[in-house]
Order: sequence, then C-alpha cells, then structure tokens
Amino acid sequence: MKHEQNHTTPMRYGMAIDLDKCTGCGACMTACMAENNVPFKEDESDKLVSITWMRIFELNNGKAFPDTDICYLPRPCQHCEGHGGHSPCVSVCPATATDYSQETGIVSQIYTRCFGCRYCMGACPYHARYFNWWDPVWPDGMEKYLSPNVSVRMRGVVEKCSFCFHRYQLAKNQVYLDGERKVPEADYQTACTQACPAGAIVFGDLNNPEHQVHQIVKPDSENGNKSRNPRAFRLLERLGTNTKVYYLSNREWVRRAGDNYLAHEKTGQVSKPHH
Amino acid sequence: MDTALIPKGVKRCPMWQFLLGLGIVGAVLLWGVYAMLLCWFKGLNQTNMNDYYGFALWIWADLAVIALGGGAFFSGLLRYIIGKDELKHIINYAVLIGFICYSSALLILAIDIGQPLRGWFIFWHANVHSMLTEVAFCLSCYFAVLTIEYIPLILENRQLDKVPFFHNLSHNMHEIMAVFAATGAFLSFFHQGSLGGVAGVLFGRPFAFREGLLIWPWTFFLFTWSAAAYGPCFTLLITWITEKVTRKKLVKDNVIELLAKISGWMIFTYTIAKICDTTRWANITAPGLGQNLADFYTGNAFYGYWILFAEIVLGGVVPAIILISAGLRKHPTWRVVAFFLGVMGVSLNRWVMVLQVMAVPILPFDTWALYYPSWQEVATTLLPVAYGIILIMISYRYLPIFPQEAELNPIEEETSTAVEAHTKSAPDLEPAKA
Amino acid sequence: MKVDRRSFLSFVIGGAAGTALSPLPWKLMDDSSIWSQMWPWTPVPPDGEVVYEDSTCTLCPGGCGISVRKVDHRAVKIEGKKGHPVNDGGICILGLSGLQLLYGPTRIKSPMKRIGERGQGKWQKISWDEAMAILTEKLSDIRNKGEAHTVAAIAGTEGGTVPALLQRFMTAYGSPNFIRTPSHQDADELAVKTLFGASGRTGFDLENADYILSFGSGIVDGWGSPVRMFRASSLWKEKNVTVVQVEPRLSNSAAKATRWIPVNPGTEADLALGIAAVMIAQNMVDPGAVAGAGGWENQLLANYGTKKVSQVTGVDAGVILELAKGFAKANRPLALCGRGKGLVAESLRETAAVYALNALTGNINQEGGMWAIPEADYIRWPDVASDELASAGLAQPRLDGAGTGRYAGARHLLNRLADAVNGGGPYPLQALLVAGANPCYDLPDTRSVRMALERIPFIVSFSSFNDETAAMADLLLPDHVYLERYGDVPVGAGLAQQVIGLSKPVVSPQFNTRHLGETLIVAARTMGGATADAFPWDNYETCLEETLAEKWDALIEEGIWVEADIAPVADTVRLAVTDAPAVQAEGDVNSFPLLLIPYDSIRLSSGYIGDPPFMIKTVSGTVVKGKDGFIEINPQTASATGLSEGSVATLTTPRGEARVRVHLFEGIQPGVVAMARGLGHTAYDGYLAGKGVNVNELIGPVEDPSSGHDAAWGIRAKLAKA
Amino acid sequence: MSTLDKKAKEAMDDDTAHASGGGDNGAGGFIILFFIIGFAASMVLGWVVFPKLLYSQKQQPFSFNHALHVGEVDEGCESCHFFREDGSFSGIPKLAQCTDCHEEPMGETEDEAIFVEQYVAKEREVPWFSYSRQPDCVFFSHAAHVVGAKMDCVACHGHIGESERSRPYEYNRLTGYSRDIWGKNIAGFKNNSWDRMKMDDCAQCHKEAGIIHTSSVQTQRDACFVCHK
Repeated sequence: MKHEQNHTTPMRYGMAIDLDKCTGCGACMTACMAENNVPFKEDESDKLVSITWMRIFELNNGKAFPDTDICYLPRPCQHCEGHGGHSPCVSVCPATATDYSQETGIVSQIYTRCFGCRYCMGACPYHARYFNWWDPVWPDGMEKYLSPNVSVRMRGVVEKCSFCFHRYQLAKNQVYLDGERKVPEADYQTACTQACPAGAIVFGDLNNPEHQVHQIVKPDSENGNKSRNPRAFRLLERLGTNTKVYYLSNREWVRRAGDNYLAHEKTGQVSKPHH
Repeated sequence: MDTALIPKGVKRCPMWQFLLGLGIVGAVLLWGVYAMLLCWFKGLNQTNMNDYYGFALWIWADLAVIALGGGAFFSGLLRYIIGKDELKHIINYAVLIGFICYSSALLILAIDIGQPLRGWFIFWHANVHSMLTEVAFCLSCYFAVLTIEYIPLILENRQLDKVPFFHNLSHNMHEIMAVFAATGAFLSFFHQGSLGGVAGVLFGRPFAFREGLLIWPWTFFLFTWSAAAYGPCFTLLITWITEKVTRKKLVKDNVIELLAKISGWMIFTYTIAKICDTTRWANITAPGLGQNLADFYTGNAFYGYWILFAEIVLGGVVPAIILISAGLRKHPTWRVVAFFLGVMGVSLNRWVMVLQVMAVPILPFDTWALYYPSWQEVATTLLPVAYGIILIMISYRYLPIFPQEAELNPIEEETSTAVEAHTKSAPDLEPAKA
Repeated sequence: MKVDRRSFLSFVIGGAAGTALSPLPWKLMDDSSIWSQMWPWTPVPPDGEVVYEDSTCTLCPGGCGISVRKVDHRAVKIEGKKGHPVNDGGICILGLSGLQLLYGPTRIKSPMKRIGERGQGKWQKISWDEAMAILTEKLSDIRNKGEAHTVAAIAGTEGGTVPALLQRFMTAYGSPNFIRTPSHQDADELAVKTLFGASGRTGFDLENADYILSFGSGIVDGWGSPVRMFRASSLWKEKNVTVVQVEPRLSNSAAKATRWIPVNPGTEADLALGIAAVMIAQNMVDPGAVAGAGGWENQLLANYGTKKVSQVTGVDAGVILELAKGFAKANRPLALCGRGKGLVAESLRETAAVYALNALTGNINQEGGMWAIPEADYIRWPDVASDELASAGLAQPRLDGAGTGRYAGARHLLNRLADAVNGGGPYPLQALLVAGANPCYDLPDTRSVRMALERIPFIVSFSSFNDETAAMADLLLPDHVYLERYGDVPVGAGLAQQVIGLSKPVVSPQFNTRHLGETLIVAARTMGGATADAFPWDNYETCLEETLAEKWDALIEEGIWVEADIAPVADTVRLAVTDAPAVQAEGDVNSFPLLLIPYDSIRLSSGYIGDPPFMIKTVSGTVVKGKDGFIEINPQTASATGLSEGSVATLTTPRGEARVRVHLFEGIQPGVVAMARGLGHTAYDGYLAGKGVNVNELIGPVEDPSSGHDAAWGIRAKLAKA
Repeated sequence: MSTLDKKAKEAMDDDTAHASGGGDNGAGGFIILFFIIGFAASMVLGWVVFPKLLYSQKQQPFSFNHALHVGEVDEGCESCHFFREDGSFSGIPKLAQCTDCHEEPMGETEDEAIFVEQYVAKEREVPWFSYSRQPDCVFFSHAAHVVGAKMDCVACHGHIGESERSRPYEYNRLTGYSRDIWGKNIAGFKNNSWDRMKMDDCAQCHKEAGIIHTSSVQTQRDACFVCHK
C-alpha cells in the first residue's frame, strides 16, 4: 500500500490579507468563533483573557488630528514555518501537543494532549495562542449551535487558530470519494476568508502557482519566503518566524507597523534574521 | 516531651515555643493549601495571569527557588568532587535547602499547569526539542538525588539511627554520596541551563532571545553559572537567619568564609559574563531585530533601567566585590549584606527573564502588559516558603543538621548522659569515619 | 500468629509491589488523564448529517441571502449565500451571530402576562389561547366604546406582508396610529417626494460610480445593505475610485476613504450646498439638471459662498474647491447621505442638498448614479371595508400629527409620540402594540419615552426577545425569530433594483412562540365583524403565498426575486428648498461647551436587535471595559478638562447625565465627544445588559422644521472629571 | 530518659534478638508470608476486582441481528453503513433507513416488536450505544480508510457483521469510553487488529501498512492534525 501524498509537492497553506480592504468589521472574528466553537464569557472586555483565534488589532499612524489614520489588522495564527518547521511555539511544547506539518504547513494544536503549561504562549510573539482560563460554558440551549467538526476545548488548555483544518479534513473525504488527488482551492477555505464581506482575505496553497494567494504573494523561496509583491509584508518578519500570513497595503506607515525598525532603517529592507 | 528525638548534645527550644512557631507558619501553609485547592478545582482563572502573561509569579518563583537551591549541587560539587572538606559542616543544610527548593518547585509546577492530571505527559509524550522537557526530566531526577542525599540525614535522627538497618543504610549511603553529588552536579548543570534556555530560545521575543553555542543559548550557561554562584549565597543567608533565630552560632566562620569566598568569585565571573551578554544583546542581537534597549526599559510604569542596574550592579558587582575582598567578607554585616544583595540579584534576574519577557511589547502596535499577582498566586507562592520553614524547623529540631552546633554551643548544665552522648555522637557525624 | 509492626510493614510492601505490577495505578493514571480530556461538563456536539438550508436574513434591512449549516436538526452556522445578488457569499458580523439569537437566553419562550408591577420582570406563562383572549377582549372593549383610535401600533419596518398585516389590522380595527420606527428612510422618502414629485426611494448604483462623496454615511459602518457596501468599498479600492468621507470623526468609513474631510458636526448640508455653489459658479454642472432652476441657483450663489461655507463647516475654502472640481469632473460621481447606519433621519435640507449634488452632475437614473425608484409593489390586497366604528376611529387625527398641518410631509413621527402621550396629544392612548421595534431603547430621550409608556394602560409586545420595551409590556406574544418562520423581505437599503428575499423556516420553532402574521390573523378573526372580513386567509402561509402570487414559486426555488428593470418614479428633479434653517444641536453653548455626537459601529447592533455575545466580544476595550462605556475625545479636549486615557468622567447634556470613561482619539475634532450607539441596554441578557451608556438617554429629538422628523445629529454637552 | 526512649531501646533489643536468632523462631517466615499475602491481595485487586469496578455494562435498547441483515441486503455493510454525498460516513443508520423495510414488524421476535412499537411507531431514533465511538478529539475518516486505502470493515470492527445478538455495551466509568477502544484485555494485549482502537493502534497499523509519513517536524510521523480535530 502506498500513499499518494508521497508523490505530490507539499503544500504551504497561507493567507494574504489586504489591509486596505479590511474594514475592521469583525465578521472574520465572529465567523471564526462560530465555526470553531470558541466560548465566550459575560465580560469579554479584557482582551488579555478573551479567546479570539482571529483578533483584529487597530493600528494608527500616530499623527494628530486631522492627519490621523487608522488601519485594522486581522491576526489569525500566523502558522510560522520558522526554519524547517521549527516555529517559535512548536519547538517549545514539552508534550508535543502542537506540531508543524510539512504536508500542509499548518501548526496544529491538540487540546487533549496539551496539559496547559503555556510555554507556547510565551513563545508566540503574535499572541495568537489563548488559554482556557475558564470552563467553556454556553447559556442554556445555546450549545445547540456547536459544531461537531471542532472539539470543544476543556478548561486548562491552550487553543489557537487552526486555519480551519477540519475543513481540509472534510474536503479530503470528498477527494477520496471522488478519486481525485488534491483538495481543490475552492473546497478548502477558512471560515474567515469565506465570511469576509470585503473580500480582504485570500487563502490557499502558497506553493501552488494556480492558487490566488500564490499569485498575490509571489513568495520568494530563495529569500525566506519573503513576498515579491511590494505591497506585501509579514508581521515581525525580522524575527525569522517565517509566517504564512501576508499582509498587503499601499500605505507605507502600515507596512512599517508590521515590524520593528530602528530609526534609520527603511521599511521592508531589513537585515536577515540571525538564525 | 520529645527530648528522645532531639540530637544529643544540643539544646532546643521548649515544646510550646516550637509548636507556637509551627502553628504560625502552619497557618500560612494552610492558607496556601486553600489557594492551591482553589486553583486545582476552579482552574487558573483564580490567578491574575492572562494570555499575555502565560508565565508569571509562579514560574518566577520556580526559577528563583531552583537558582537559590543551586547551593546544594554546588556545595556538593565543592565538597565531594573538588574536595573542599570544610564544607562538610554546611553541606547538610545546603542539601536540606536544596531539597526544600526543588520540592517547592515541583509543587508550584503542579499548580501552575492547567491540567495537572495530565502533567505526566511531559515525560510520556516528551518533545525532545523543548527546553521544558529537559527541565522536567533533569529536575525530577535531581530531586530524586536530593531526596537520596537527604535520607541519610533523616536516618541520623537519634531514634532512627538505633535501627541497625537504617544505621547501616545511612552509613552506606554516606559512602557513595560522592556519586550522587556528581550526578546531582551533572543534572543541575543541565536543568539550570535548560531553565535559562527556556527564555533564551524564544526567538519570537527579542527581549529574551540570545544566540549561543550549538543548541544552547547564552542564557543556558548564564543560568547554570548564576545558580552555582548565588545558590551558596542563599545557603549562607538562610544559615545566618537560622543562627539569628536560634540565637546560636551553628557553623564556624572559616566554613562560612570559604563558601562566601567561592561564591564571591563565582558571582564576580558571572557578572562579567552577564555584562558581556547584556552588552552584546543590547548592541547586536536586539538592534538586529529592529529594537533598541530603550524599547525594553521605557514606556511603561514599572520596567525601567533601574531594574538592569539593580540586577547587575546591586545584585552582581556589589556582592562580588564584598565577598572577594577579604576584609569585607570577614565583616559579619557586610557579608550578610552581600548575601542579601546576591539573593536579590539572582531573584531579580529570574523575574526579568520571566515577567519582563512577557511584559515587553513585540508587535510594534502593541502595548506593555503589566501584571500583579492575585492573592491566590501569592498564597500558593508563600505555601512552599511556609513548608520550607516548617521542614527546617523540624529538621533542625530533630536532626543533626549542623555538625558543629554541639561544639559551638556546649550545654552548660550538662548531665553525665549528655556528655556521654556528646562524645559518642560527635564521631557519628563524621560520615567518613563512621 | 502475632501481627506485629514488621509483619504489617511487610504486608504493605507486598501490597505496594503487587499494586505496582497490576494495571490499577497505571490504568487509573491513564484514565484520569482521559477523564480530564473529556470532562463530562465540557459539551460534546453530536455528529450527524450536514445539510445547508438557504434563507434570507432579516436582522437588518440589508436583505442578505444566508446559507444555514445544519447537523441533523441543529443549525450550527450561518454563512453568506454564494451568488446572492445582495451579498454573494459575504456576511456581516450580526448575520453570523444569528444562531445566538435563535438559541440564546434572550428569547421570550412563551406567551406571558405581567403579574408584578410594570418593569418588575414578574411574568406568568400563559397559553396562546388565553393570551389571544386577553388581547382580543381588551381591543374589542376599546373599540366597542368607540375609541379605536386610542390604540397605536409601532412597527420596526413597513415593508413586507407582516407589517402590512399589522397596518391592515389597525385600519380594519379603526386606528390611524400605525407608526414606523424613524430612520434615514423617512428623510429619503420625503426628499424623493419633494425633488421628484412622486413616492419612491433612492437607489445607488455604487458599483459603477467612480467618485463617491459621502456626507457622513457609514459606508463600512452599516449604512444601506452592509455587506453590499463592504463589497462596493473593496471594489472601489480595486478600481481606484476616489471616496471622500465628510464627517467630524475618523470613522471606519472615513479611514477606508481615499480622503477624510473633517467637518463641523451638523454642517454637512452647508458643505454640500457650498460644493453645489462652486459647481454652479464654475459652470461644472449638467445643463439639463439646472434647467428652470435659476432661482434656486441664484439663492445658492448668494447664500453659500465658499468663504462663508468654509467658516461654517470648518473645511478650507481650497478643499471645498477641490472637492467640487473632483466631484464635477468625475465621470460617474455619486453623493450619499444619511449619517452612520442611517438610524436617524437627517433634515430635508441636508438630504435635498446631497441629492441636488447628484442632480447637478446629471447622474440621476444613470449608470453609476442615483436612482429614484418605486418600492416593490406586490402586496395588493382589497381595500378594507370599514365599519362604522372603524370609520369613526380613522377619522381621528394621528397622535403623532404626521401627514397634517406643519407635518404634512411626514408619514411617521414616532419621535413625537412621547410628547403626545405625555400630555401634548389630542387624546390619550389606551393600548399600544409593538412589533419589531424597541422604542424604549431606540428613541431619543428614552426617559420621556418610558414615561409615556407608563401612562399607556395596556401594552402588547410581539418581540421575540426580552428587550426594554417588552419589559414595559403587559402582554407578551412572542414572534418566531427569522430562522423559524416564513416571511417576505423587500429590500430597500439603497439598492438600485427591487429585490424581494424569502425567509424560510430553517429549524422548527424552538419555543412556544407564534408567527406574528398568524397572531394578527387569529386576532382579527376572533374579533369578528369587519375586522375579521379584512383577513380572509386561513393562516399566514396562505396569505403569503397568495400575496406573492407568481413570485412565490420563484422565491421558494431561488430564495430571491429581483426586478432590475424598473421605471424610475421621475427623471426630472425640482431643485428647491434651501431656505430652511439648519438643524441645531440642543443646548446652550455657554453651559455646554462640547458637542456630543453618537457614532455607529458595525460591531454594535443598534436597532431592535441587541448585540449578541459574539458581537459584544469583538467590541474594543476602549469602547466598553467591564460595565463602563467610553466616550472618544481628542487629547486636546481631554487635557483642557484634565482627563487622561481611561479616566472616569461625568458627561452632562440638557437631557441627562452619565458616568463614562474617556478614550483619547486623535481622529476626532477637538470639542466633540463621540459615543457609540448600541450600548447601555437594561434588558436582554447578562452578556449585553448594563454595559456602557445608551446615548439616547443623553440626546433628545430635534424636529426638522421642514418635516417634523427627528433630525438630531448631536447635542451640546459638558464633561467633568468624576 | 523518656518512656519513648526506653521503648526504642526495647525495640532495638528485639532487633538484636531477632538478628541473633535468625529465622528459627519463624518470624522471618511470617514476614515473607505477609509480603506474599499483601502481594497476592493487591494483584487480585488490580487484575480482577479493579477491571470489574472500572467497567460498567449497559444493554442495547434491543438486540440486533447483523448476520440476518447482511444476508438480506445486496451490498454488505455498505447497504446500511454508507458514505454520504459529502464523503462523510453515516455510521449507525437512522430510523428513517430502517423504516424503509420495517414499517411493519418483520418476523416475530421480541426485539422486532420492541423496535416497531417503541421506535418506529413513535418515530424515535434508537439510542444505540456505539461500541467503536472514538472520543471527540479524534477525526477519523472512513473515506480515507475504506475508499482511499481500500480497507476491510473487519480490520477495525472485527466480525460484528456475523453477530446474531448485540453484546452488552461496556464502558469505562471514569472516562466514558467504550471498552472496545481501550481493548477487552486489561493488560492491553491484543491478538487481532480489531481488539483495540487506541491512538497507538492507529499508529501501529499505519506503520505496518508502510504509510508512515514524516510530515510532522516534531515527531517525524504523521502530523497530529491528520487524525485530530
């Protein structure tokens, strides 16, 4: 018995989010919460204990009225590849509750394996990982809308965006039944991509030239997967996290806000990471 | 009442006093236990930790007690491997303190994890890439070693020692203590280092991240070094406190001074290394990631340059100078000041490497996250302190922790039995001769 | 055999060894970890067959198509319907949260009658039969006394068969008091009538426009049909369409625009007229548009000189010229109005000014322009044959005065109801029916609204949710929510076509609720006589099917019916009306040096639907923190008041006072205080109630002199450190 | 000297006596005996009593005769346990499928009567206990195994298709797992591929079938997300 995946190029699922289109409407956050059984509490105003796999940050250009500008930045898990799949979080997990798949480029999180040490949260510079400080509780009757495709997380474990991996699993079922080889681009889209009313999110295989995300990002594999698109940048690219979520903006201040720069450094032109 | 259990030739406070003390500390202990149960049954929402502060007071306490408990392995190394024989007069206490520190660390970890019932996954499903895995394995092994080192001391209790099996066991264990000391030193080197690595490998956090040697970031070596340097400081500080509390001289000055001197030189070298590390990090590592030193020490209400000064100068340079210079070292007050500063310095270092790491914003559009612990966190952190004090109280009362105590504090109205016991027990405390 | 200590010890050691070699400790250790992995109190959603059912969302007037994912009988997720002409797969945050409303704790689960004091929250569950008996007996009593006109009905909308049934019920019953909740729609309808001389509404061909000039319209903040607007906004980005947002605050729409023009609050009309004046002065107008409007032109040139407009609006004269040029020179320019989501009508002066701008460019009824089209007209029921009692009642004046005298232009003036009930009206109200509306929360000066409701002896709420108005009711006759019922959804919301969507039951009713259409039919039939005759249908479904006639099959099949080819109500615009004074903010400048303006956020549902838990979770910590609501002020304003980020302050307006926290925002004009709409609920559930401040408690209605519509855009305010 | 001290001295004397007396007085024998008693008791407790306590049994709503049904249908297992259009697996049939044939009682068994009276007539789904229900954290793709790898049902489910009666459903009181998942044998031994369905068993089969992936950077095996959700 041999496995067909052995003969296909590995996929690197990733995203391109157009910040000039993003309106900060929050549909992606909510679509994610609805899709992934994300719990909620009575008071969610303390964002430091509020589970939002997809979180929208509000950036501003720091200028005074009336030259102020703001920009919204949706932040899913960046699914860092790091160097050879050693993303900041997976390498620190002591119990292998999270791993990096070379086949899909997705960083997993296995809630039943995780025992809640939270080291991965400390390691993630994007604050994409969330801890279940409380038992997940739905008001009486509301648990009816919970989806069987995603496990409900118990108290005391870390959770994060999975690029809606269950959708890939379900799409694969169909692929098996149809006798195809690969999941078609349209059959595997994340809930946030699907919901975004502004069409700001594009999701697909960064390795596949036929996928829209590849065409937008044009990743440069020779250069740490940096985008060849001058509008594109990645969050904290200099850290060498090698993320798979690319952001697009025409505004220089927005692109500059994506990374740390010394005063004299030019946006987008940074030294290579140290490792 | 319990005189039969008290080592021969020494005087202990009256039972009521002892029980009163136990009661007071026990109350703190119970408070901590209550908080611990709250955390276990209600979950970690009892703490003030949050998604930015996944590691907070507890992990700091863990790192700090393990650094401070480093006195055990380093004294053991000096005593058994290097052959600093005088240290045998303080090694018992160093082992006891180490035992307390490490058991406390394990207890705190058991409270700190979100799913204590699955804690064993760290062993069963170990990820060899994780520094925490290394910590867990070495920590547990070294705790076992410390237990083995502590057992003979327990067996030296006057009553237990009468049981020939225990007597012989104790004797035999003393014989092979060097092996354990070596094992302990080896394990300690790794887990102390791994604890340093915990922060150093975080390449997503420029404040913590350090380059290093092979797979080990510089913090790996700095942590081991600092534990070896400051651990004895803590042993000596606790010894000093014990002497003050018992109003007795328990260890001779030459022993104290020897350990203090070694500690001083260790701190001195460590501080140089730390300064080099900080300089390199501030000028090469961080700017390479687009960050200035000012990004880490300004723009918030708590973490200023003062913390760098307090850690390196007050907690490093000053105690090093005091302990190196013979005059200051021999001065009882200066010496204790140095111990205190040293303990403060290493604790501050661990604080910085845990809490400040979490506090510093990394995303350019993010802000500092400051944190203060909840009472449950404070209580559970005081729990091991109370437990440690109780264990010291009991151990001190019933075990011959300080071999020089009887000699230094002759009992004036000696009865003939006591004299006999004294003369008889003294050689007993010399494991090598026993 | 003596069991001594050592034997016992030996037994224990043996036991320990045996235990260690048995599965007990290891299996227990493993099982306890597995137990922790599947704690019985952590829900496990049951698996099943997945099906998608399409329907139409009715949570806002947008009319998006939705596709509901079901697992067996449970609805688990709402997604946007692909290929739908309004939203094509996109969906907004409220639409996504719909299941939390369906299954949520805010539902009224059964008909109930009040047993405690009003507002005390003490209710008794009753049967539908009993509930209907209470309703019909009460209404019959009033009617039989010849006082049918003293019953009023408030509806959230007028479109569709259900509101039409309510309206018909009122007519057959004999009351002129069917009142629709105010919105930008009021201003729009009035402007169309005034400018085009016919009834209708506007539609905007946004997708084909190439220069957008928005006077405060929350293009991406929920204006119009929100998902369509988001899509249009992205389309403009792709096509490099210039979007200019005129607004005192850097809203999300302003941030998305190509250019943000901060304007003094309430002076949008002046700017629009100023731009029009420049266009006329520089001869940049469509010659056809101004034919015969010479008087208007002269008036405009005389009163809206650039310098003067610049002074009033705070916009540089150069910028006004630039805007005029940009707008006039664009191929297909389009101007929009209706502040924020369009929850409040603006003055006729303002609407007319903006529509005049469109007319000046000649974009009326053109591709990429503004269309004036009739409402979809498919509800063609025979006229109600009024009996004597009904005729007498209908002959009475409307309580809100709409349609007569100085309010001749207005059709609904709910903003005047409170005053009328509180003593200013021609007669007292004996009963009030409320459907799909929450006046106790939504109307400005909620305190006087509440006071008015307290004076009405009998209030019936048809709400599906525990809202503020339901809390004031005597009888609750809960309606199904949209996912449980059939319903036709005519979509206006700025669409340039006539679109009707169909809501279908996606899940069976979760509680003991009843379709409002059904309730009305049953009520009418129970009351008998002419009232019953006006309702010849057996049930609501029959009514709907008969009403939709040939469209029914298409709607069942496609879920939507679109009429793209519609004749405009008129092609020529009668340019007039500039002499009405501007609507001023209430309050005295000296006592209240600041201006409070409400703002809309797409993350805060601000209509009849309260924010579901998902949505409130996305609200920033600088809008709500714990129970505290925030106001936005410029750091300059803050330092003048001695306030800093997060500090607590007391905000006072002529209408009320509130404890607020301060968020410093550079994107707001100094001297202006902005507060989000949609907070400060006292009803609904713990996820929403008690958070923040209801801005309507601080703002009162200000009548537009031309129509009587509430055109309040803000109120004067002062801020003091608390 | 306190009494305690004295007792200790006595004990010490005792010790000396025993030591000098050796095993002659039988004390050593007793010690070993007690050790054996303790050992044996705990072994019995652990191996025999404990499993009985740990697992509980439930009877299925009524007995189902797989063998009979397999004989009646054309396409074997897939006649009732089929793939849905979206590729998901239907699992235990719903009542609607059964009523295709069972609108009226077929045959005269007591179980048939229960089925028709209690469930068909009342339109209630049969609350079957699933022997092989994986825990919620597992994503198991029947499509990948049955269609992709062309595996036989028996490989995991054993010869359930030949069973004539439903055996009692056994489950772990602590975890709620079906006993079939952890395996019948308390020690975890298994003889057949269907004796146990734990993660290790999945891994073992994947290994034997030569489909070991190295997609997980951390484990050098299949990525976690292949089988977890």
